[in-house]
Amino acid sequence: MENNKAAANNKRRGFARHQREDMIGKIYTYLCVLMLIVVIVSIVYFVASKGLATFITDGVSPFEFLFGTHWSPDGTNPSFGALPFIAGSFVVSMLAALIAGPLSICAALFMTEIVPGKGKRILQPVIELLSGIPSVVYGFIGLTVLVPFISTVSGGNTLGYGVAAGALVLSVMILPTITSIAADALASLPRGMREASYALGATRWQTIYRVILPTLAPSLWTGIILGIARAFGEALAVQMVIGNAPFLPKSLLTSASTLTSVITLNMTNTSTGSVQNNVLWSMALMLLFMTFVFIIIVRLLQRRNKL
Amino acid sequence: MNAKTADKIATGVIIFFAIVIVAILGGLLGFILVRGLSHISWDFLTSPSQNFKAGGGIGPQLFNSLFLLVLTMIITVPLGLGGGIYMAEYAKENKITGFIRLVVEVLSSFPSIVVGLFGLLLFVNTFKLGYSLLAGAIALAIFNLPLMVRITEQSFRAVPREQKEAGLALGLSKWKIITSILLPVALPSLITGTILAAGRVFGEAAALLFTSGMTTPPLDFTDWNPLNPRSPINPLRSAETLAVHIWKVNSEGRIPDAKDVSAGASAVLVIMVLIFNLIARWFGRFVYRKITASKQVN
Amino acid sequence: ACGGNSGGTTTTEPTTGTGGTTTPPTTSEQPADTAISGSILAVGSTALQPLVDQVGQKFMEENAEVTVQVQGGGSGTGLTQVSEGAADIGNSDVFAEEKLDADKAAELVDHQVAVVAMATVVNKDAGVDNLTKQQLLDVFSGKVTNWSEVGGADKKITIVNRPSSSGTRATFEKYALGEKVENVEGSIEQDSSGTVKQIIADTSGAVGYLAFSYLDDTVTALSYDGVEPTDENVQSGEYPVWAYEHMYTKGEPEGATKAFLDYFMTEEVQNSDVTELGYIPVSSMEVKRDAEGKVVQ
Amino acid sequence: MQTSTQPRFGTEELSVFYGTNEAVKKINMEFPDKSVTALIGPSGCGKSTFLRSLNRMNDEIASARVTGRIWMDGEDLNDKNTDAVTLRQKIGMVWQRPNPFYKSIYENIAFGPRYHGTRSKKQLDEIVEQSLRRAALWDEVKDRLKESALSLSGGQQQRLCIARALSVSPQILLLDEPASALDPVSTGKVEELIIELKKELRIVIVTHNMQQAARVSDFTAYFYLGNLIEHDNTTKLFSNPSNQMTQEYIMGRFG
Amino acid sequence: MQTSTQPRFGTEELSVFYGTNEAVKKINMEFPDKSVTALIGPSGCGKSTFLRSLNRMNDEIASARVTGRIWMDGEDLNDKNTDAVTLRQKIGMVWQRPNPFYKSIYENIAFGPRYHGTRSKKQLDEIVEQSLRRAALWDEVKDRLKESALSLSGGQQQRLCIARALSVSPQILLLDEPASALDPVSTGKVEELIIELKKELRIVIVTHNMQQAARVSDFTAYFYLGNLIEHDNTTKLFSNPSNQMTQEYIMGRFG
Ligand SMILES: Nc1ncnc2c1ncn2[C@@H]1O[C@H](COP(=O)(O)OP(=O)(O)OP(=O)(O)O)[C@@H](O)[C@H]1O
Ligand SMILES: Nc1ncnc2c1ncn2[C@@H]1O[C@H](COP(=O)(O)OP(=O)(O)OP(=O)(O)O)[C@@H](O)[C@H]1O
Ligand SMILES: [Mg+2]
Ligand SMILES: [Mg+2]
Ligand SMILES: O=P([O-])([O-])[O-]
Repeated sequence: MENNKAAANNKRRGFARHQREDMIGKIYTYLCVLMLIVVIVSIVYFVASKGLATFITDGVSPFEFLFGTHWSPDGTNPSFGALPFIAGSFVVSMLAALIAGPLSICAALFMTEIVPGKGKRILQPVIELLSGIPSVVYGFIGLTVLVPFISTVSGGNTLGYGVAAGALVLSVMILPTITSIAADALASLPRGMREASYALGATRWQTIYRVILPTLAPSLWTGIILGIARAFGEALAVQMVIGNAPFLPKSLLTSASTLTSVITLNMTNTSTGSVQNNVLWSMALMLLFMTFVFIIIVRLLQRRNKL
Repeated sequence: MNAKTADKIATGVIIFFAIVIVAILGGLLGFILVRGLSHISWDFLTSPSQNFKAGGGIGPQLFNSLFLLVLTMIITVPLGLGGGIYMAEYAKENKITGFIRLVVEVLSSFPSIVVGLFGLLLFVNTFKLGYSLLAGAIALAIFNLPLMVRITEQSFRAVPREQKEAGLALGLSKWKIITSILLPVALPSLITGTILAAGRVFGEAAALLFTSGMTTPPLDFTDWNPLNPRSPINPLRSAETLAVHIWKVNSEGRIPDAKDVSAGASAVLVIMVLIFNLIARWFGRFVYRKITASKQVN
Repeated sequence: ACGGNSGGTTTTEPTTGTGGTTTPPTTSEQPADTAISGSILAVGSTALQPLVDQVGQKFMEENAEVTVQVQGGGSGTGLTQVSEGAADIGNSDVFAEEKLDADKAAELVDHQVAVVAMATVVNKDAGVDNLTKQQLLDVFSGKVTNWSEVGGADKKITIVNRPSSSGTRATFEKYALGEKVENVEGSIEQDSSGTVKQIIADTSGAVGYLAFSYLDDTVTALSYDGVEPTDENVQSGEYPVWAYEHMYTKGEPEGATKAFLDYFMTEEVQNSDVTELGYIPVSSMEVKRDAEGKVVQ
Repeated sequence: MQTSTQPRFGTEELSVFYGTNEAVKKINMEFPDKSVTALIGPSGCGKSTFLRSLNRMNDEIASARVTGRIWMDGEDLNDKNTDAVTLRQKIGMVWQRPNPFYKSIYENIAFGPRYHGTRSKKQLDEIVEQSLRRAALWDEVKDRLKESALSLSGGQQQRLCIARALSVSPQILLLDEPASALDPVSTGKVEELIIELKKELRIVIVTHNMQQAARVSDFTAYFYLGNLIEHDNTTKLFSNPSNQMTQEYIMGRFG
Repeated sequence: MQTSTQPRFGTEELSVFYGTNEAVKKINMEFPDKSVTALIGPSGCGKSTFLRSLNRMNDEIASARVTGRIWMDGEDLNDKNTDAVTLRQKIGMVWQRPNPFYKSIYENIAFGPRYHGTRSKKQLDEIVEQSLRRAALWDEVKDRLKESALSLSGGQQQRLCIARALSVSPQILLLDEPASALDPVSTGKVEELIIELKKELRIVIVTHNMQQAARVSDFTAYFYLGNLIEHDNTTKLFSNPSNQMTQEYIMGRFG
């Protein structure tokens, strides 16, 4: 009775109550999603329009930008070779992944395979805290501990600033990224797969090495790629320890630069619209572009993922 | 090598690396706290910073970090909730959803410095907000949004499907089910996730260099009118946060005690992150218990 | 560029003159009943920021109705923002002509509020205390890699640079080296003068350049062509490695902004705050320079 | 089953597709009032899918597509103009695993009626008591209505779910293996409850336990691979099935 | 069962705890050679837990603790000095849901023997063929050995898993509801296979389908709440159980 009356009431106003509610819900959530799309489109649009101005308005050759090794934007004969920075970004992030990758996968294995349950209880908070430590704090520790340490280890021949310091700081920063993705992948492996291997009389390492790792390879690579992506885009911690000399990274102990470090150092000292400023935006565009590349790689890997 | 020896060695190596990681964290925390705690005092936490003399504090920076966090959350939470609810409850498995998923994924992988630069271009320059808390909050919100969407989506997806069906079977509208049945169940993990995300926002610096700026005007903590330029809560004033301060004193600043100030500020940042972690866990559990009236955790 | 610059210089001159001759501070020239009010936004050079900050606070204490907001952001940002009208004052370590297009620079009025001088700095073990211009150039361009080659100890030279967009570096290259030099392999770039000093103090054979305000006995400051890096030598024009600190306005300043800039040029500020922060008062300079670096007196 | 006779509740050529896979195939079936119809068949034969299509629950599964008609009082429930939300109020449902809301016992029951417009505390109290009584749970919980529903035992939770379904006065009750996660004692209680409830409404129950089907139902339908193989009086179907496959199944040859 | 008689394979006072919850309670049981023993009982009664403890699979579950003894040829398998890895080779296992490795069909089978030292391609080929033949799968897959095991149907996958278990020549086979996720035809094949295999080895099978137990097993054990209620000859247990609870269960009063 009561219900019918309420329903009738609702009907009279055109929409039933639940239809009105659902309309509100839809409008709200759709708007939020629209917002996301607007944000990303405008980031890409604005960064691209500034970044391409270097080549379109200022007439810098994209070839020089991408492959030139000579960086001297303020020189009498300005040249805009950003290869040292592009290479620097790649080298430090790859090195970081090289260090963090095996460590992270071991950590994930420790959590799910070696000491299931307890291992997770120990390492999970550790990983979360590591990922919670702000990047400037990593940079600061790198600056005060790592850089002098590297300098001492090199016998005082170098300042300690350089690729090695950058890569080490980054490796700790991306450790949590890779570990948590690897741990999630391991946890998603059907329990039966592991047991089937054990039931055949395989040892734990054989199971890990022959069954688990091959099966999860795409997911583990995903973790590593996302770790590289994170390292590639990290700015301040690297800038604080890498030394920032605009040269191709030639050895672990020499100072080099990354795309992000050049941007942070020079963005505010150059005036908007100048070619020195625009070329920094081109580097930001490069960062954006690489983000897309990393995502595409991750997508391809996921397609290969059979789980 | 026989299989069992290999097993033992491999196990040993894995355990060793796990210990290394724990040691790294221990070392980091130990260093930050030992180095920093001695420098932390009430005075350090409340007095203004110095630009060229030793002995400055981090009062305004600490306030800025917290206030910026609040502003950011005010922007992100409603947007992220909406987006996450869309992904969990409205999105059909089609191309559009695939595209939106890609958008979230890409957005969450954007380097924060790029988000900061975008903020500089659009909010600081084009919208003429200047280096301001508002511009910083919007940049951080963009930085945090994909995470919030993901947290919301996961929290909602973790709610047993049967809850939703039970609501449907009673003839409830979808929106009512979302807000009154699913949301309370999702709330604990939503809160935990949000607080953890907040911790990340708290320590972010790269996105802020170009948006909220690297300076704080002299603040008058007795003036709470948001329209006054010296009011701490004026959203249009520039604001250097704790994380930015650490970066600045190390790479641009001229104070002689830069190392001490950074150590103290780092310790404060890390302690805040620890507190965020603990609160997140505790509060999530607390809400869960409230909602289910059960003692079971998780 | 010349026209814009000369306009800038002429506007400063009368102000400097006033500061030099009239003792009462500019503020008291204002009729008491029309107290100045308004808000001033000064953006730009991080090097100049502490000074403007400090003077701004004093100015606010004297004029309760005025708020002065000072933001960093770098010289480039300052010039851009003032030129776009987003800030009232653009603080810069360099002449606007060096960072902006000529037509944009021409719209700006220069207010030179202080002079900052730089010294070449080496680690104490380098064993040198004077370098000629050519030697310095050889060191920073990598032609010379050991201090013994310029009369010092047998130590490898390590260069600590500032970023290419830094004002300090621009000044150093322009007035000490006479030309832009490329980074040398093995050198590093640091954006913080404090860090530069630290590294030079700690690293055997290291060399860099610092504003006078940073000098202390942890490092050795070198003479340049036999001239010691002192305030007096800068003022007399003998020591050439110095630059103005500029505060630009778009067009002639008005109201509170004008009052603030005038205040900046008073003896009260020039002889206390400016010197206190390690700058040299503009009024004490016996020489002047234009944007091209030509000495005009 | 012809449309002209307008059965009070039944399906006509009802098919359900998941993507291109036809999980339920052109089912024609009628559910008489005040009776229990049991759906039996091996795992994956489409029992749940069919049951869920009766109250348009499959609308919520993106890949599911339902064709055919579901008649109720001359209205086609499967028509896209029929409002699914409103009709679900008339057709209650209970699942295999008890799924109480994460709310108090009281709120679990009061939630639906309140949404549908009953605001007065007194009326709500009444509905809660009524529904719990009908689900034979009142005596066990009347002193702890404010406690969380999750604090109840599995069997109690399941009866609470039945009470919740009853709270909005449905005319039809759909039960999907309501007792298969319960212990013997709770199973017994739920079975009694079903027999009690059928005096007032129409019940459709999916079960994998043939003895249970035999105990509680008036009619039984045997499904296999999405097809309705046999639908008959329960006694008849179990004692003397007309189809060979039905016979094999109830004799336990497979499943 | 006394230890002095040294049963060829059986348990003595075997208990399994998950944390403090005793899921399996002091089971004494013997599994005669060349026979099938079926474990039946309602959901959650501990059948799987008991089965998994027989090849020390519960070692892998952190919270699980197994007490008591498992005798095999006079050796206590549950002794912590007994190497679990070696013994598992002698005791094969197959689960409810087929769980082939994400590798080729060939690799799935060749995998175990290769671990255990068989390297020669020829020998491996032989083992693969042998095992697939014994699992009655050879004819269906012999032309696609290089394809992914995931491309097989559910029933084929399950037989592949049996073949995989056979590849390392176990003496005992543990099956946990091996057919309950399969269609009737596949179920029939698996059942035939079990009857075939018992000629060579000892089989323990968990099933929730009593008819299946009756069809394939020689002995049946009824579990309830972790206790072994009755263990007897299958025909005897189904026709004339000595325990009231067994009777109720097999008559379908609950479960
Ligand atoms: N959401 C879904 N998406 C795709 N296919 C589904 C979905 N749900 C069920 N199916 C498929 O539809 C068929 C019928 O499933 P349904 O759940 O209706 O069977 P059932 O008779 O209830 O089985 P059970 O006794 O195991 O509950 C099965 O093949 C199943 O795999
Ligand atoms: N990993 C585990 N951790 C804790 N408790 C468990 C675990 N596995 C099973 N249990 C508990 O042990 C008891 C026995 O479970 P088990 O899986 O052996 O039952 P089962 O007879 O095989 O049931 P089913 O027929 O449903 O497979 C149950 O109460 C179950 O909840
Ligand atoms: Mg079902
Ligand atoms: Mg089981
Ligand atoms: O004054 P600078 O920081 O630009 O050298």
